[in-house]
Amino acid sequence: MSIQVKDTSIFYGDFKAVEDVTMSIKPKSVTAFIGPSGCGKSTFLRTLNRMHEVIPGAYVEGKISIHGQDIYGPNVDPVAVRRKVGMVFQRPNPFPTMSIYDNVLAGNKLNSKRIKKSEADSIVESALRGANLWNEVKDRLSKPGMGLSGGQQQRLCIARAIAVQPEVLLMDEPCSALDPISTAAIEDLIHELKSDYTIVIVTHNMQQAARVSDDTGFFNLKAAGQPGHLVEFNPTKQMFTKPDNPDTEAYISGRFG
Amino acid sequence: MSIQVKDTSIFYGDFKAVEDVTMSIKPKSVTAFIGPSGCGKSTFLRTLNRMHEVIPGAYVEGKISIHGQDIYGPNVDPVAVRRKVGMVFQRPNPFPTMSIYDNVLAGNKLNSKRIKKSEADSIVESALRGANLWNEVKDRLSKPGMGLSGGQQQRLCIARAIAVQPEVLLMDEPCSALDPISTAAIEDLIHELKSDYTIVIVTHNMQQAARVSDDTGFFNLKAAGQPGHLVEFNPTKQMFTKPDNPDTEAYISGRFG
Amino acid sequence: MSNTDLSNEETKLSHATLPRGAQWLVGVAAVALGGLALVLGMGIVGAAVIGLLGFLIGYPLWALLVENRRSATDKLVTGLVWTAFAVAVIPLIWLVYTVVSRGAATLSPEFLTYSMRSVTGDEQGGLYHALMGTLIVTGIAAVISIPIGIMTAIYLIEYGKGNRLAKTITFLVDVMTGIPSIVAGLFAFALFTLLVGPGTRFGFGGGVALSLLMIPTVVRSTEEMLKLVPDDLREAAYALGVPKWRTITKMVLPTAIGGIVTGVVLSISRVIGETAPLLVASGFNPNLNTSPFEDSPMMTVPVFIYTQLSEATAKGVEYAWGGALVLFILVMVLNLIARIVGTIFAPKTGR
Amino acid sequence: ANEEPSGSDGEGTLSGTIKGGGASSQEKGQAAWVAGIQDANPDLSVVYEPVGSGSGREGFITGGYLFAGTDSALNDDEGELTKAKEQCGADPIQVPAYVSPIAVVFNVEGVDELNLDPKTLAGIFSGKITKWNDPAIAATNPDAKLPDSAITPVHRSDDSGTQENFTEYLAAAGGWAEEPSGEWPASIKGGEGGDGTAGVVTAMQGAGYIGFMDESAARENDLATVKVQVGEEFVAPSAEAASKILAASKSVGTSDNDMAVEVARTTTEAGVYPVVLVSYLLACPTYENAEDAANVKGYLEYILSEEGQETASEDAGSAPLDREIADKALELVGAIK
Amino acid sequence: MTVAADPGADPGVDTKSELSGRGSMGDVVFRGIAVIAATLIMVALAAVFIFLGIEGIPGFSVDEQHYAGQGSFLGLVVPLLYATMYAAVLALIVAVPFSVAIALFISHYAPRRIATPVAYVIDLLAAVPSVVFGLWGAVVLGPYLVPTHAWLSENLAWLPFFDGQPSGNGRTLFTASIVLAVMILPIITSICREVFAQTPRLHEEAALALGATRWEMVRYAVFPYARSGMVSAVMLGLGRALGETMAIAMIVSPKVLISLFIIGTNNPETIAAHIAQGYKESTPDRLSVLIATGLVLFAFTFLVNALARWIVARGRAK
Ligand SMILES: Nc1ncnc2c1ncn2[C@@H]1O[C@H](COP(=O)(O)OP(=O)(O)OP(=O)(O)O)[C@@H](O)[C@H]1O
Ligand SMILES: Nc1ncnc2c1ncn2[C@@H]1O[C@H](COP(=O)(O)OP(=O)(O)OP(=O)(O)O)[C@@H](O)[C@H]1O
Ligand SMILES: [Mg+2]
Ligand SMILES: [Mg+2]
Ligand SMILES: O=P([O-])([O-])[O-]
Repeated sequence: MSIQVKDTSIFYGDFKAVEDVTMSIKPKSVTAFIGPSGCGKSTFLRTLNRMHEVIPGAYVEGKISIHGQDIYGPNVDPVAVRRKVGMVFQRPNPFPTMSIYDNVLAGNKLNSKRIKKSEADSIVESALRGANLWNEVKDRLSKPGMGLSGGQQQRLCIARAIAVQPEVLLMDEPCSALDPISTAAIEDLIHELKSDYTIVIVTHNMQQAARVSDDTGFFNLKAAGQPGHLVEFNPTKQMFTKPDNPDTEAYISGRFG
Repeated sequence: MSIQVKDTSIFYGDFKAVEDVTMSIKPKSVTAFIGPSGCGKSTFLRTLNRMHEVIPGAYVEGKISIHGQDIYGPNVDPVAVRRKVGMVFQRPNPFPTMSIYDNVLAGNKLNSKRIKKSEADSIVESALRGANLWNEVKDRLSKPGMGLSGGQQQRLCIARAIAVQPEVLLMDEPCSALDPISTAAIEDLIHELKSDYTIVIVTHNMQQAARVSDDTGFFNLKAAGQPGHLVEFNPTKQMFTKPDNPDTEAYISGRFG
Repeated sequence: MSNTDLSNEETKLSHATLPRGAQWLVGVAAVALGGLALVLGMGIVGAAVIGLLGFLIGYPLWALLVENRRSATDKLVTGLVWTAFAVAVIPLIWLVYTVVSRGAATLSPEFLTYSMRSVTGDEQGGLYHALMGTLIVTGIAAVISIPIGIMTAIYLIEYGKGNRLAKTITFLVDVMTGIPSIVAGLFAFALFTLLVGPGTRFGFGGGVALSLLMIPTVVRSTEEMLKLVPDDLREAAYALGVPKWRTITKMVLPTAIGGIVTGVVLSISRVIGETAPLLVASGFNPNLNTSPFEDSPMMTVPVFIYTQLSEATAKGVEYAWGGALVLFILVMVLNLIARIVGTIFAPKTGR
Repeated sequence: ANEEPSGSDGEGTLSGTIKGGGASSQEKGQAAWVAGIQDANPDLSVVYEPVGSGSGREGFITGGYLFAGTDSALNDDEGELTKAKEQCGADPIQVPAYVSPIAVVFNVEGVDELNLDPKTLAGIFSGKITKWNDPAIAATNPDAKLPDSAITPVHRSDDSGTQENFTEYLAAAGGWAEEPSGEWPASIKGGEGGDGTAGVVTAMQGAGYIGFMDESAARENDLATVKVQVGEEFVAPSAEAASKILAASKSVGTSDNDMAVEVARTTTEAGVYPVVLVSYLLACPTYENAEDAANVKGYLEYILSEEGQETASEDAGSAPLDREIADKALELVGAIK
Repeated sequence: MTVAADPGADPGVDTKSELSGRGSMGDVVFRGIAVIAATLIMVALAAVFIFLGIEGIPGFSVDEQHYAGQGSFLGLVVPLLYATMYAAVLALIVAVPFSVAIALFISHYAPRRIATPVAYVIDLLAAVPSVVFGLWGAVVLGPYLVPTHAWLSENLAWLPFFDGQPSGNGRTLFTASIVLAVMILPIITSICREVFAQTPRLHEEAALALGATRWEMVRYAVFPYARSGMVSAVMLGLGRALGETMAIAMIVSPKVLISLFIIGTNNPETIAAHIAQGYKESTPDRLSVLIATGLVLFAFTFLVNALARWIVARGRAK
């Protein structure tokens, strides 16, 4: 599922948060977005599955198409878009009324899909294994998801997102609440997943971007209160060795400053 | 303010979350806690300013003393403890109804010493500068704190905590929602602060621990469901080069695996 | 020690504190003060007030002298909160006690299974007909109000956020809470006078009148509960490709269900004891009538209580207290059910 | 459990349901009559809604009620009589059915008995006499230890037939400037209002209070009652003393079917108690539905019968109708078809 | 990845058709139902207004005799409205501080073992029928407060509320406003309690970690968060207090007048009580006057709500 973004600007009411982004995200690859806080990485990511529009007053200008189809086109159902384009959020948000088991199956359960018990069990197990959480929770699958620690909760959310097998997976700093072991597991998982899925990840950890991504986009702010914009979008290798833009280099080297 | 912890175990009701920790935290230094998710780092940190006890059913066994005074002693006012031992949380939590300005001053206002406007302004400015947020928000100090991005919110919380000039500062993964530039600024700030304050920080980023801390404690879980415990507590240099415990080495090198 | 300008005194964690059990000491002193006032002839209420004031002022004052101003404020508020609770609980307990003790004497199998049909003088009668009527009328009100109320709240929170219609409706709902109950009754009465015929007083009319009073309560409480469901949960569901209506029915409502059920029960409680509108809209009948749509008055427990009282006889008063107790028990059972439902569906935080 | 008619031994043949309503003053009497007729006719249900005289007349005029009870006779002041005529297709039947003594009750510390003349009563209730030891009161109570405390007269705050009859009495007695009415005159300062008879009963808990209510209610609540001056003597309220009043009253009916009377409030006849409430029944001479006609006729005949009047007297403390008047009423009612 | 197949994930399916909107039917229907429900409220309210208008407007100008001796509609409704407001305000003054305190007690101060049953009892009280409150107020509380009435008139007569001859049986606005306060207390308490309990832990902890005492935590984290909920709770209580009929009718000895005096035998009469007392024996003209007063009360709550809304909105804008 390739994603084409053309001349896209994003607004919160009158406030233009992101300006004029054009990029082409390759299918079955990992694309990372980096940039300083407040530059609109999350905002941009959310437009890729039309999650942006649940915020009142927010809207998008420009064209975003997935696999050649304009996802903001007139006949497009945002729900269908989101089913194809899954998402993991910055802050873990398991459903408080559900057990761990049900949380993993939430995508199916909330849509009232009938699944056989055995099939459900296997979906839960493989998703939890994928999120490197299986061993910790296998004995308390029926306990509430909110009872886990922060890191455990985030891994549960990742399991929940991959359990519905989207074709694109958006991740907004998915590891920011994870310890290194879980982080490494997720990174491994991302490597595995990319053979089937297109993955877009926002991260503030440049090493992570360097480790997991094929392409990297660097967003920046000209000044506070100005909209964020895409400074450079290039293969990760090139980005981290000889970036086109001096700002990119400054930012990346600033990491180690 | 040195902190002495002796044979301390921490409970949530019947569940023992952390077992038998003994350590000595040096004054005017930075101490980092690392360890896998769920091993009780946050739990232990919260016992150092008696924030633990706001959770119903939670209690502590053992002895924790700051500068020789048992903070769980009979005459000790938890409010006094918390005023001396400030805290920054994992998830940003600015007061939703307050402006940015009022958020920074929240702690000072509690002591309701009348603060002169000019003095208040200078407290706000220096705290926000310290948190590397001043430039971004100086034009909208009267806007609500919730309107900021996640990273900006967290920096606001750090500003709020340092505005009251505590003597010990506890930070629970304070940078997990921050971009590298802000992170670097906070790390610099920690370096500055340690000349005045005793700082204890939980981090999942081992490089961060290596960069900022003088001593490091490594917590681990024997198995899921078991209480967490302190595996090793040593000067950071030693910890990252020749740790006493093979588990520590495995964990630390796992970071790069 | 830090080189900040904090004085040594401030750095100490264990500043001087009140001795352990200080509140008890002050309490004893306050009781003694009250006793003194009693001896001086202030009367029991005056003495209690003096004692209470003594505690409310003495405890924080001591804290102010020994500890500091903030601690004193905290203690003052704590004292006020406890006192407010204690003072407010007095009439409540008094009322409950009166209802239970006076009602219990009347409660008997006959009282619960007899109607007032052909009952005169000292003959045994009962409120069976009124109990049935109350269940039916309140049931009708609930059947009308709960769906409308909950769906309206859903519209306001999930769909209407901030638009003109939603603002208007929120406002109208507030206005609706201000409909005097007797006016609701007059409205239903006049409505069915037009639709059915003059002087129509029947169960359904009472149900309509009550639903007018119940809907705003349901809307408001449901609204508050829906507001408390964090947006990031909704986003998590949307991100799983769940349509909005399923997100609402399967995630938002279950998350809020505990509070919603409590709100609904509270709103039933609020109308189940309404007298004036029922007097006007569903009327008075000593006989059992279980057909709410038939043009014939239907007795309800509050109206039963009222008519028994207006008899101004010893028996009437006795029956009135009996009716009050029955209503009380009814609501208690309802509350119990709500509580059980609430705990079953409440978010399992596990923390 | 008492809903099933099986237990009763009645062999009457009336069946179906009739609904009437009106004066709340008749409520207890109606309860007694309803019980009586239902016992005799197990398949009959009679409903009387005590919604007030005005609503009763309104319901009767619009056909909502087959019969009605009213404290003030139907007249044409507001066109009600004409409308009732239209509804019935003929002059409506109006008969006195319920006569009840109104007791003046008092609560004064240390005083068990009180004799008052009508003028003094009017003075008290109009707020002109304000102390219990007023000479006007002392004059008729030479032996009583009257305190020097304020008098609080209690009236009805709702619109009431009892009140209308009581103020008629005060007005007839003189010393009462207001128009007799069911609503208490707004121009009178002071005093206290109570909602319904029950409201007056609770108000009477206060020391120094004086009020009025149905005699049966006064008896039920053990309230001390005033003896009212009639001629030279002081008469206590009682059913016997009250039942004599109708015979002494003059008829003011507007048609042959109308037996409305003007009560002789100023009578000086011995043993008559003039503070009474007289309440009427309204019915049509003909009904479209034969079953309704039979039921209304049967019910009203029962009410006016000696047995019916006796039952009400026992259960509600009313005064049985003078038989002569009752027989005349029975004649009218007997013609219902 | 080889997790069990999700039917939607089939790579062979044409994506075009998958993204286009067909699943939105449920949303349209559900939204439609919600809109209809919301609109129904408007319809119901409009119906009440229209009914009150049709039946009540003639009552503005009928024969003088139907205005309970006050001569004109205004002469009647102004004192009634005054009394309605006065009684409701008195009740709120008593009830709101207590309600908030009890709600706080339950959510933040009491040990759980006490809080749960207390919450339960308070909820139960919302269910006590107003006739029982009326009965209790008139028979039990009123007489009990007679000495209080006497004390107030002796010692606090310099306040206009207590300046006059006290009632001998406690059937006064003073007693009634206490009863009214007890009646609305459960409503306000239970809503406040819910919103207090929902204060995010994060905010409470933020305050505590800054060294706040419990009260400061409540002021900083709980109250600001709960403000709009508290306002709506108070509005609900006010609504009930304004419209309460039976309890006031049974307790108070009323008179159509404007006065601040609340412990005597002549107390200002409220609209609802006036309707209840006049309704029982009403003629059509009198009834339309009563309904017209109901219309005025209704219009008045409209204004009060608009005002409250405006105040809240202004507070928020700051
Ligand atoms: N709901 C919103 N309404 C209005 N403005 C918003 C909203 N969310 C974010 N913004 C603003 O949009 C800009 C971009 O925010 P965004 O959260 O996308 O940044 P980010 O790059 O994800 O930052 P971080 O690394 O801190 O998460 C910021 O200036 C922020 O204040
Ligand atoms: N409020 C609570 N009640 C009961 N158990 C809790 C509570 N908070 C945490 N725990 C449990 O205590 C253990 C330690 O949790 P803690 O949050 O301290 O871990 P952590 O090391 O901070 O993890 P992370 O890196 O994910 O933040 C976990 O098993 C967690 O499930
Ligand atoms: Mg972001
Ligand atoms: Mg943690
Ligand atoms: O019986 P009343 O007409 O006086 O209520």
